[in-house]
Amino acid sequence: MSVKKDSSWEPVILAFCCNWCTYTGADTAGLNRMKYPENVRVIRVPCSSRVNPQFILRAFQKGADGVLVCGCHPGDCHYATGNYYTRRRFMLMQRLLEYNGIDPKRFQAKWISGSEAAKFRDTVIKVSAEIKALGPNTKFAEGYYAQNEGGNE
Amino acid sequence: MARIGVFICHCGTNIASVVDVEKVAKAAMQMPDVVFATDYKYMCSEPGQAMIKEAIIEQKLDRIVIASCSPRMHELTFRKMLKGTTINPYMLEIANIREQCAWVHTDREKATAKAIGLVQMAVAKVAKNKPLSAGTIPITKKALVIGGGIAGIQAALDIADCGYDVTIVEKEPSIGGHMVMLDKTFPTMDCSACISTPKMVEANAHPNITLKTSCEVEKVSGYVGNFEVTIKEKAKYVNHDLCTGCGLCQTKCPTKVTSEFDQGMSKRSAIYIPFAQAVPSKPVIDANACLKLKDGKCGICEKVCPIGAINYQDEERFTTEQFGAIIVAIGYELVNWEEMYPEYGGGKYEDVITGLQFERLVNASGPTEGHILRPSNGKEPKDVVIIKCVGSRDPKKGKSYCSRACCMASAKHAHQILDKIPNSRVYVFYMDVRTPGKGYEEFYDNTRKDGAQYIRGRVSKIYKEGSKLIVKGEDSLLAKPVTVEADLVILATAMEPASGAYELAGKLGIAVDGDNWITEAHPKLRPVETQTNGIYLCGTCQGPKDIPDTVAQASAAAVKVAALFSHDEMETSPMVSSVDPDKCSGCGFCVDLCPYKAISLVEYAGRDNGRKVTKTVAKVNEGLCQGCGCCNAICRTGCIDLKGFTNEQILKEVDALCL
Amino acid sequence: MGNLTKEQIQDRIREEAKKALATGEVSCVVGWTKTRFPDKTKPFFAYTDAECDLLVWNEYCINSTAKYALDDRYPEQKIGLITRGCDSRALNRMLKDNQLKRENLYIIGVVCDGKENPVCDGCQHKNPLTYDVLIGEPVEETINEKRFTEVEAFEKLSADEKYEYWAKQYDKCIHCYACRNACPACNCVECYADQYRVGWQGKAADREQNQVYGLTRVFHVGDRCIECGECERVCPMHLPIMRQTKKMLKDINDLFGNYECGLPDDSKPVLGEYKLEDPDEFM
Amino acid sequence: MAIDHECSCNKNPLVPSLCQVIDVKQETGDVQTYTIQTMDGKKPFSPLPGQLAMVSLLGVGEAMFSITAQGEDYIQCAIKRTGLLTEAFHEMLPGQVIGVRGPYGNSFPVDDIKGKELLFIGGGIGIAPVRSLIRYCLEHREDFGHMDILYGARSKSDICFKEDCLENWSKEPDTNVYITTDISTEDWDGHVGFVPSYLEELGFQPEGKKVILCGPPIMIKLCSESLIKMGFAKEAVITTLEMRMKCGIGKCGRCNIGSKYVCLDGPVFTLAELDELPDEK
Amino acid sequence: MYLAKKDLEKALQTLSQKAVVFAPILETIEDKVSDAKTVEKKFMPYFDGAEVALEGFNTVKPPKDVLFPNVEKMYKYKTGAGAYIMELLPEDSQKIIFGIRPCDMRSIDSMDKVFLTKDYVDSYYAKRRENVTIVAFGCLEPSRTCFCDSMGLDPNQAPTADLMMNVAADSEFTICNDCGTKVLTDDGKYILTPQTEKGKALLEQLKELLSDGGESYQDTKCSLHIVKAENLDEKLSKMFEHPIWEKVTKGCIGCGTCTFVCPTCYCFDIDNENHGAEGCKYRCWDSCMFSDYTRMAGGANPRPTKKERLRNRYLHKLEFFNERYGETLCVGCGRCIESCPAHLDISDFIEKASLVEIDASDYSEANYSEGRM
Repeated sequence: MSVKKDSSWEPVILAFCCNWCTYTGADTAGLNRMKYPENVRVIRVPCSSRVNPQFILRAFQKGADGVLVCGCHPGDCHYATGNYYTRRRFMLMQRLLEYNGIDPKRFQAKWISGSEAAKFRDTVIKVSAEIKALGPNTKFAEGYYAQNEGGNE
Repeated sequence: MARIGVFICHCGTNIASVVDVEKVAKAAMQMPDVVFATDYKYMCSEPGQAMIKEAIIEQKLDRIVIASCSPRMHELTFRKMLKGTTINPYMLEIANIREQCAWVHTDREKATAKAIGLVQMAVAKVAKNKPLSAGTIPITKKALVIGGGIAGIQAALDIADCGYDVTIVEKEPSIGGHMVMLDKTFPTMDCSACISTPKMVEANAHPNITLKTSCEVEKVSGYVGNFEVTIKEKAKYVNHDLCTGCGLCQTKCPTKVTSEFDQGMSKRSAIYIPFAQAVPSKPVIDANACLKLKDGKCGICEKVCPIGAINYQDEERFTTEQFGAIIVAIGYELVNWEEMYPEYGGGKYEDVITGLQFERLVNASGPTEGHILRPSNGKEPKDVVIIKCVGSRDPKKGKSYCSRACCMASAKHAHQILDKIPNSRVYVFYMDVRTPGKGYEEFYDNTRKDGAQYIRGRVSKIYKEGSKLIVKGEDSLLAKPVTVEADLVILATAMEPASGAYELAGKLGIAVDGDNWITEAHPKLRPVETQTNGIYLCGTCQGPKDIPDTVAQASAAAVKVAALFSHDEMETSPMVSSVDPDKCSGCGFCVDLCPYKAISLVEYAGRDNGRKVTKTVAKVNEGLCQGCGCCNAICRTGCIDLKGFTNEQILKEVDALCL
Repeated sequence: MGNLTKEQIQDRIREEAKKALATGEVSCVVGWTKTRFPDKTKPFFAYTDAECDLLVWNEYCINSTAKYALDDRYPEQKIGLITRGCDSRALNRMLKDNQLKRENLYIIGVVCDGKENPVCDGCQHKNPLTYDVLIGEPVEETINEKRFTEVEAFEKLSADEKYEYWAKQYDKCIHCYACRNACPACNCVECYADQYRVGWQGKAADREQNQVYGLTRVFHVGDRCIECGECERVCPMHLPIMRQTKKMLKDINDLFGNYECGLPDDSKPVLGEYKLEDPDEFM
Repeated sequence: MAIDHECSCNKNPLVPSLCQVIDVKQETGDVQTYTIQTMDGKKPFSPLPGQLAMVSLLGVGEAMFSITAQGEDYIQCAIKRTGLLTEAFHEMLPGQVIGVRGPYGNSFPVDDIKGKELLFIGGGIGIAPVRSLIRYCLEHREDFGHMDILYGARSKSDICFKEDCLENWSKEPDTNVYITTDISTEDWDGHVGFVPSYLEELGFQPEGKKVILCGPPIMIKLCSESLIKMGFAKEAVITTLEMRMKCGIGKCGRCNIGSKYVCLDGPVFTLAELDELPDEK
Repeated sequence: MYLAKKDLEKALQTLSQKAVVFAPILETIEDKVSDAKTVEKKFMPYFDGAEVALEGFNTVKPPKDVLFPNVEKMYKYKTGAGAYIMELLPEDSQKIIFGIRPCDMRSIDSMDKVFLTKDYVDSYYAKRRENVTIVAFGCLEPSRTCFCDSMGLDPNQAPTADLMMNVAADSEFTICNDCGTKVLTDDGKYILTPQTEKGKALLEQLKELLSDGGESYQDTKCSLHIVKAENLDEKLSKMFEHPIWEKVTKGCIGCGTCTFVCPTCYCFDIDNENHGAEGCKYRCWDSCMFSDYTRMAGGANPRPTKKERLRNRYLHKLEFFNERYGETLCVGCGRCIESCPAHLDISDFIEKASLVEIDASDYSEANYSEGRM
């Protein structure tokens, strides 16, 4: 899947979803047979506060075109307070990335509860479209494949 | 290196109709460490499970990936299956290719590519899985019930009847709570005291129940099965071990203050037993009222006490006890309607009373010995207005929620007035009449047949004209203003959480909602549990409800406790955080962050610059940790890591998804 | 600085250092001594009176002394430290993070008169905030109106300009970790970046790795940065490291209220707490 | 610049060749022995006793291990689980494809010890390099004098190469085997005690004897002291060192002790040689 | 033979046709938010319009990465089904290092010894080395931290370079406005002396730009003259436990700056980068100053503190390398002195070590601080 820059380019979007709200919401979207783009892949985490900002940097480094972090609405956290920390962390993260030339649309966070399947679908559709419009992420991605042939330098 | 088996489920046609499962299996064979991959119609079925087990043996697998429905669906099923194999149940990852792939996509090629990606992610993660085993922790088979109202009493009795010790902590001098204040209970009109006081007595007499009245919970630490609770016993100034409850002191006490029990409608002495049927039926001294304690004068009670039980030097005492489970049953209070509704007189009209005051008024042991009399002049009222939803369903002035019990309580009050005062007229201002309970609608119907006039609309103003209260409102059905000249106005005031609910929740590490009602773990499926294991709730501290619901919940909570206590020890989830003490710098960042207070700083014999030293490092209490991982993301060293969702695992997942 | 000249301060430093050693409780005093270059001093550990006489105070005493306290987190004897305002904020930072015990430190505070170091222009606290003995009269604290002007200006650039700038900077980075090792907010026993097995990052120094390291560093120290500028000073490749950290500080100030680290208050690092009323952009 | 290719291996010394694990043997709870062959069933290379092999688990990492035995068409390495990398090694099953390069390091001075009586002392996994020499000596039995083998492990279950240690070697001509365990367990009726004290107890005569000593640093230290007390010359005591290694060919720098590189100049040193090196072991 | 300064650009262009020419070039990074633009002099491939600065101070980073890149892929592999290992050697392309200073040339000699001798030849280095031609440039004005002549070098001569380049003896100099150092006037000339066949071949390429004659300028002296004991390596070999180590290493902050700016540091680490079942093994620079450098799998570390680590670094430069390869590994370029965040100074150490008594039981800075600075 190293084909990244041709016309049929599809973005790679990672979504970190908390087990209790957004992951459930995504499951509910499935139950309701809602349709959304294939390019968003969900990584299940217990709580959005489990998501270390370094995971996001890593994703961009490894070539992700967009990253989503989703969790319960503030106040509804399964673990009482986790998402309040998430909120602080990623508001700063988004700004810092922007400061380094990464479009804030490439990194977004959203509160999506277990019952908000439609919101999950809509978010995914929207983010996917936004990132498709932005094109491939070249700014942080390492050039593994580019360098791989022909040895060094 | 790991030997991973990948099993792709068709889920009948649920998955296979959109995802090319064979192609996924073929692709899986190319993934690192995968030595076996196959697909099957129903992995969760018995033959499916048998096939997996067989592959584990034949292929010498040491971990597996199952690509199927959501892990929320069958993760436990497959973990259970692994229990009977050579593989640890946690050497399993599930790729969700049904809910998050087949069901939400239509393009077969793209969906298949995504399914491969998801399997790739699961393979990358499972390669870093470690066998986990659930630890066990011993259980102290003794429950603490906080609050001695009907909920607490019922829960305590049920637990005690199962043979376990229970302690009830009640902040008032007597247990009983609000229910003993009530006159009758709807819809059956049994005497409330007659059915609740026997329970109080039973609780007092039960060999497994310890009552701690005038007590409050000061501090809670520990975790399920092993809570350590510090209880503050307020100064009573009366030695209850000696006191016989003769009541002589009470009759001789010269100081009289407003009675809380009678809702301010009568007086009590400074040394007092709150009410006749109080349990324990022994007096305490109100330090704010007692002349001896305030000014050093008087001292009559000490003189009259035949056994010398009075002790003016009494002080607060703190005791620390171990409990295995805690039930929170701290009940409710009525809102301060005087502040919310100045237009109803804000408390300056004596004849505007709350429903609870009316209960005392109509109660035979109340201030008027059961005669409904106007507090202002002691005359029998003829025209009575009952206003519902005072503070409830009124987000602008009061609370947005419905207090649930007041529709029926108001109907009851109307019924009682019409029954006790011949030729009386009762007007009930209401927004809606909600009667969802057995016999409730019938009761309401009867009340209306008795003559209660229900007027739909809010009362906008109450003022006094002569001895009458003029109640102005609007009949919204007729869309015209209504004025009633009333002798007595009864407000069905809203319930709100008991004062101190927020603080207590903080001590217990449990959550409250925006109104400070204590939050249950799940509104449908875990209604009497809180988010902290081993702490349960029942009654109105969770939200407004009536007595039957309260009692039902109390028994439910008791069963949860009894179920917990039926084991000598309990399994803990192995997916908890743990600290690498050699890497931990002891900054304590995680300690403050943990919502469960599961992390503490401890001393550890470690090395610094090659030298042996005693370091301070973080340590996770595995009994308390719920596995949220909040601490992980904040640990800069990454030395605190959540088993099952380790940094390494998630990084590998990210890498795999970005391939 | 009060009315002391540089020479007087130097004499007082030597005197106080000797006094400290004379108590027998302090093993050595960390300060500065001259090097063969007149415009450079180096950190210096005085163990004896004769060595105390080598301590100097001039406008080139720019190395932070505070971080050396971390070399021995469990000392058998007290460590004496000559501290300027920034050093004392650094010590506060480490004390707050439980990295040091106050009783293990003997702090000789010196009211700083500014150094030949660009970061000193924006210094808001020239007075040591924590000390056992103070040299010089405390001066009036100043407010640096330009604390975030550079960040604000940079924010206005286009995304590509920003990226271009940082890419060039990170291309220079040689992964020497001087910024980390000099930073008083970096106090991990083992830096995440050294944990190759966990795989946070690789060891190779290329642009992407350096960017990841750079941004991770901002996240790790951003809410504890005392703005001493050591990271930028020590960088052999002259990367504008403070420009990144200050961005985070600015955002923290904008979003969560005034915030400054290293002051002797009981504030917690911003990422370690929350308020219900924090702004929410993720609805 | 014309480069004289004098590389001793005639190829890129840093690139391993593909090999496969053909057998995995659980020696103790945390030691496994791997039998390694090239993909076409040949011996990867012919090491001298005491030499090392760099074994590479592709995608995970590589580490240096002593070669504990060799046969017609295989070499064997014993690996003890100590960290994340060795943990990954321990998950290998027969058929696992790995990369192997080597052999590296000097070897036991086979010519120097020819005709001498030999005392082998091993502790724990330290028996691994010694075993290669013991096997060599047994194969060339007539070249060597009397052989004593002293081996200590924590308990019976921690004894590596149980067949050799507990059965085979003692059956060899003119060979005595002494086994001791640190702790006494029910399944063990042999000697209990630490190697250095057992060594003193046995009290070997230094004349004409060479000692090969391998084991954990503390054991080496104490045994060396005992041996010297017993009158052994430092030149007569041969031991092996362990350092973190990366390249294996004396280039990458990290395994130096003084000017010597353990991977190239070692791992075998006499105590006399070690005395010349800075004390950084 | 000489090359007129005005023809230097042409010469570089000519050479660039057949090889990648690494020359000391000034690179400017514009900062759009402040006036402070940063100018960095570094060895990079010559391109048209590049601002080549042969004169002036030496580069912050040495050109060692031309031969020994910071990151070098060694081989590709695939695990599992269809496993393979595929060697990745550097391309066979010609390179020229143009304008290297004598100190850096000496450091390449040292690296040659490391990578090309002692049983094993490092294929990657060898491949690059074969394809590199080196043009050295005699220093004009050493920076204040230069002490190569104290280490036995001559700042005017790099005998092992393929081609030696000096300014002419009769040159006139001006002071550069930007860097404040002595530079050749525009009508100046460079004297070229081939020292190897490769050097001669290079001259052949340039012959149209060259003229005969000219004496080379040989009068540059280092600015820093240090006391260095004749047999310092032997002395140090007896000082492993000397109390001096405790003191001189105290100020070190344990970063890798000295290592990465050092022209002779050659230590590397080997790691892999995986992409699914595929991946590649690469090597990258490592520093003996890092705590994980010698840490073993079980966690034990033979060099647990910066004292042991810095001691190893200094001894490697001044003793161990001598013992192994017969020369000192410190070439006196002074880079680490300029860059060290803690202002540690290896020349300072050399002096102190030269002066102390070997068996001193105590070491006080106070005894060695005077008369030297």
